[in-house]
Amino acid sequence: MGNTHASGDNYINHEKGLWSWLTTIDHKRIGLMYMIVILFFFLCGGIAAMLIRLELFASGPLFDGNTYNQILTYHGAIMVFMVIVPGIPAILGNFFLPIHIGAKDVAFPKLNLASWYVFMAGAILAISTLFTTKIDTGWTFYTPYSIKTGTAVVTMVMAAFIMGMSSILTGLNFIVTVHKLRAPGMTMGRIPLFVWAVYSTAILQVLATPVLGITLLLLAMERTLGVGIFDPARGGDPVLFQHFFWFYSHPAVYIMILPAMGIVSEIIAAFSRKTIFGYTAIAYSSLGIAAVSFFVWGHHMFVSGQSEIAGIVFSFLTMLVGVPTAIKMFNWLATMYRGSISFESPMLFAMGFLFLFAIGGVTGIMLATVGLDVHFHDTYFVVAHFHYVMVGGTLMALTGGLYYWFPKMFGKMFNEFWARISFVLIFIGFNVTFFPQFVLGAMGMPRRYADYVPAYESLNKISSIGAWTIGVGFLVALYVIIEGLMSKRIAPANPWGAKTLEWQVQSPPTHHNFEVEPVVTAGPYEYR
Amino acid sequence: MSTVNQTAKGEHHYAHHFRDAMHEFLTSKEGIWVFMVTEILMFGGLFVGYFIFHALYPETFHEGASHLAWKMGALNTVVLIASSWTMALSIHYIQRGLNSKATMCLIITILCGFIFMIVKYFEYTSKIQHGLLPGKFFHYHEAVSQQLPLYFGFYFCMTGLHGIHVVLGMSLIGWVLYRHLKGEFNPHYFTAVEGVGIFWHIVDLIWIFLFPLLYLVG
Amino acid sequence: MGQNANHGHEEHHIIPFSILRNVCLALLVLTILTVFTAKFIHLGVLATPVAFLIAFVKAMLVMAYFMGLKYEGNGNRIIFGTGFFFLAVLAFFCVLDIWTRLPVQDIFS
Amino acid sequence: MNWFLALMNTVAVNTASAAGKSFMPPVGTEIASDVDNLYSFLLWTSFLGCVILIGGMIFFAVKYKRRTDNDKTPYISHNMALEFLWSFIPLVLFLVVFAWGWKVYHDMRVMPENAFEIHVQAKQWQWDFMYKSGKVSTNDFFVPVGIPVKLVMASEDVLHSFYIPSMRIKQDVVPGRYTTLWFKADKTGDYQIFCTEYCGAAHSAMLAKMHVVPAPDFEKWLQENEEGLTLAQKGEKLYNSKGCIACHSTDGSVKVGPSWKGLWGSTGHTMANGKSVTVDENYIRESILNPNADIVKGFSAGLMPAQQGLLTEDQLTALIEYIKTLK
Repeated sequence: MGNTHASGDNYINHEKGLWSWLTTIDHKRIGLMYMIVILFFFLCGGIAAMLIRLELFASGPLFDGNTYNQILTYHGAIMVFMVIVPGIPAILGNFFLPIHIGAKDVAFPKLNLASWYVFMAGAILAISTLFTTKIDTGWTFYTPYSIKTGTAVVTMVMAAFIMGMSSILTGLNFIVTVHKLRAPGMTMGRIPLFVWAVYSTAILQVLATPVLGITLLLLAMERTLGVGIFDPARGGDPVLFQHFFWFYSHPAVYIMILPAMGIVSEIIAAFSRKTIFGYTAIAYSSLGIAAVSFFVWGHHMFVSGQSEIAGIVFSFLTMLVGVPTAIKMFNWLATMYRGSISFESPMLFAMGFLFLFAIGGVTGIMLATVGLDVHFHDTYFVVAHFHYVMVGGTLMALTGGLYYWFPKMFGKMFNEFWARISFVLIFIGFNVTFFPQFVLGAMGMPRRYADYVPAYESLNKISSIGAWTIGVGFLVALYVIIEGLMSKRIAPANPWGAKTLEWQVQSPPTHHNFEVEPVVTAGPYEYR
Repeated sequence: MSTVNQTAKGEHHYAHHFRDAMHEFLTSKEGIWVFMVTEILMFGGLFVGYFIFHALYPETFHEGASHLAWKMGALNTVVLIASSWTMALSIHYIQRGLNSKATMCLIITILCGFIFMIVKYFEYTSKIQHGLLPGKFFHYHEAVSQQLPLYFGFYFCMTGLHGIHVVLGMSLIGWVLYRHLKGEFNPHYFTAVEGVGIFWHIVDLIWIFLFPLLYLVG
Repeated sequence: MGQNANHGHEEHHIIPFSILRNVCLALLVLTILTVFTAKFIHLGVLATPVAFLIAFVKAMLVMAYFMGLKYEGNGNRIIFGTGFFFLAVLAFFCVLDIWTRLPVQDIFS
Repeated sequence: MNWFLALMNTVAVNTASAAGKSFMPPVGTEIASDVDNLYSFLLWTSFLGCVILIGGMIFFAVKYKRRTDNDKTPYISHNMALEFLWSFIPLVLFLVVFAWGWKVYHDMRVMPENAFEIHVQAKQWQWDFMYKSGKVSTNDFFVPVGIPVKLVMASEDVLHSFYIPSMRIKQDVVPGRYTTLWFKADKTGDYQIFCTEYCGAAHSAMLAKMHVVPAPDFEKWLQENEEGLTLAQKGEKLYNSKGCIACHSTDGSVKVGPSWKGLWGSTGHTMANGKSVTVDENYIRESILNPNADIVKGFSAGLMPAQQGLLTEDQLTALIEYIKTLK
């Protein structure tokens, strides 16, 4: 394995000045650049979430319907396209995927930088709609409402298209990197599970995003030329739009969750000081989830007017995707069995992930059950379910991952006490927010409602209070990161005693990651 | 910026994170192929829509096809096939070190692209004159089928997106030609030509399907 | 995947001129054939499948020789094939839905 | 399969009464009980699943807490038998759930013969119910108890979705085609109807009430006409039936449009273009017939459809009389 040289030179001080960052092709620096902008967009999306909960705190209107719809659209669009989809792959994937496989960089470093600029272009275009007519379609852009509404749909759709291109280029880079740049001895059976997860995600990004691209282009054409493919007034079919949209957007939820599962695999092995149980099963279940995710999108459309047969087929296939997910859950548990478990904040977040993802998973099975989903579809039950997966899963893992790798990325230690406080606030706040929403959904409260009938009021009040607790929790997490950056607590090369390659090099890593090309002779979790 | 390794001969150069020039070549080529997958899926979405609406409104698509100038379409097919051939030949000549022949091939490829776009221009202007336009701009008065605007929606979206790719491809070939004239390519290093070539063949490949589906069977 | 080492000393394969020329000629002949079958023979319902079949053969020729997939390793063939496979998935399920919806006459009792 | 489903049903019915149904709205039809049984089965198995996963995690976390920094952990890479079990058992369970869900869904989707057919027309933001007798009712949906009712639904503008929580049924209403739904109400009473497909500014106000009434009362309602009402009462009916209710409140709260409470006679009503008007008959008339000519400050143009040609003079008068009563 690679040697640790405690030289003063690292990727952060290798070159100096803003310009050296804006023109960098170092994957680690690009990862940090993504981190800065994605955390900023997360703040924007979070503010929208707080406003939504403010409106729903009490029955009766606070904002008018249009304003509320715009807030909810920005919350969805920002969180999906600008935070959760790029989040883990672009920040942690960029930073650690090459190091994990013993490479000096990704396959196409300049393309990697270009992806960042493309992403920024799309993101700025998306934000620019805030200063024009805004947008009120929901992040799903369902036709024909998105064709008829008088808001900046074309701009937003083009922004999503451009960010999609960035996503494709990142995915392409990772696929080729994993195929071609592994260090000698680093076989596919020895790459860390985080790499397997990001690799599966990359495949999804490359295969699914182009279809979103053409769908959004057609929607833009629909508004400018009235092409008619998705417009019933011109002989088109709005349900076909939903098919095209979910062909991307269902795999996209795995784009969001698979990398989170990768982080959890790393953290659980490291903090249990034990080799991962069922490496092969976890690795192939990532690929399996990725593949099967293309066959199940119709479960978003059980009551959309698609045929009964299609609904049943999609329900069946969706059940199949539950199996690899269950496999992962059991494998993580088995890894903890007879381990030597310590509870630093990354592990707390990983365990929080297991807790919340278990609930998100079982409610997913309820929603996949076609007869039951008829009642739950488009109610708060769905809202609660996907927040359990997207926030309870992805964001918990992202926060845990940032803590886990913080010493490696910056060479400093964060404040463990406040990190634990952030976990407690986020975890408790999360359950207080979203568990009542399951009940609201079962009671029949529809989603995307600016106002609700008084019967739903008390649970909504609880939910809003929980949401503000999460908000405080994430602000504390932000404080932990900033305080850690300013602090003088120097991190050792391997503070957690983990075994993967990134911990064998100095913190922070040098410009070229490895002084000598590492030669790999064993698997990634050799805790013997 | 990236450090570029220079070997003793000074002709193989490759970025620092690759083992050798061949490693870089194969890696780049795989990147191109992955990118081509995204092209297939993007155009594929349009084709899926085309098939569905063709099956729903067969008369519309038949009527629509009868308005297209199939002879021009056929001419463009021949032009693109020829250009694909010259593109493949340019790589063949660079690999054999026949640089001036390769230059000729690249120039002919770009010219074919121009011919294609000129023919397209005449086709488009004739459609526009007759009011055979997509959706809300459609104002052709002798339309039999009610969904004819939808057909022309498909026609303009599919050929339009393809046309954008032709222009993109021509610019890329222009860039490759410029580098070639500067003498950057040799039998051991021609990655950019190979990649742009694969892109250009994809453009040809898509037209091979567009032509019969839009112009002939309808 | 998995071909990460030891391709150091391979040489680039040069596709012979004659093969490229013959493929080009074949493509032109097939273009004439597709025009001929569509415009001068009345195939009726078979028209679309025949045109599509000819286009498919042409596409295979372009992919194999011009794009050089015939001379590539399996890796890139699998990558490119994956694209077509998932396109087929998209088409299959969209068609499955639309073709199994209730016809309008069955909606009204 | 059937005997198995029957068994599962018995299990579920027994557990359901305990806690499972607690969150679901009151049951209004037979299928709703089937849905609830499936739901309680899933709720209990899910609960069990979570206990195994989360409980196992907490148990391991406590039991295998790090003792010293030099703890040795065993090297266990995999165990085929275990891995097979925890793949296979969930798979079987998922397939059972799938089959059960399929059966319930199938019962929902198979339209009974000779059901009573009602047309539902959705538009931004109201529900019109059209009966074969020619009667049209807006946002008030009368159905007879105990008789299967089939809805044939269409939309005039964008997607909507017709949802009656108590019947556990929901179906998108798609412009350009018809979608269908059926149910048989078992109990008389009033039930909430929601629109559950996002449809714009007043999506959350696109509500309707279903009134399940005994068959004779239903027949009477079908024949009933509007004689014997005061002008203002007629106006109030129009307020509901023409969809004014979606955007204009009568209690002073601000929705998509200005509230009607205290509107009548108010002076100094400020317009977007800065001018100020007094609310009288002519102003209201103009605002209804040609709403975009003058927009009240703070509201958006283009949202209210012009009613020119859609309201008779009688109806206009009735509406104005109704507004006069809203002090």
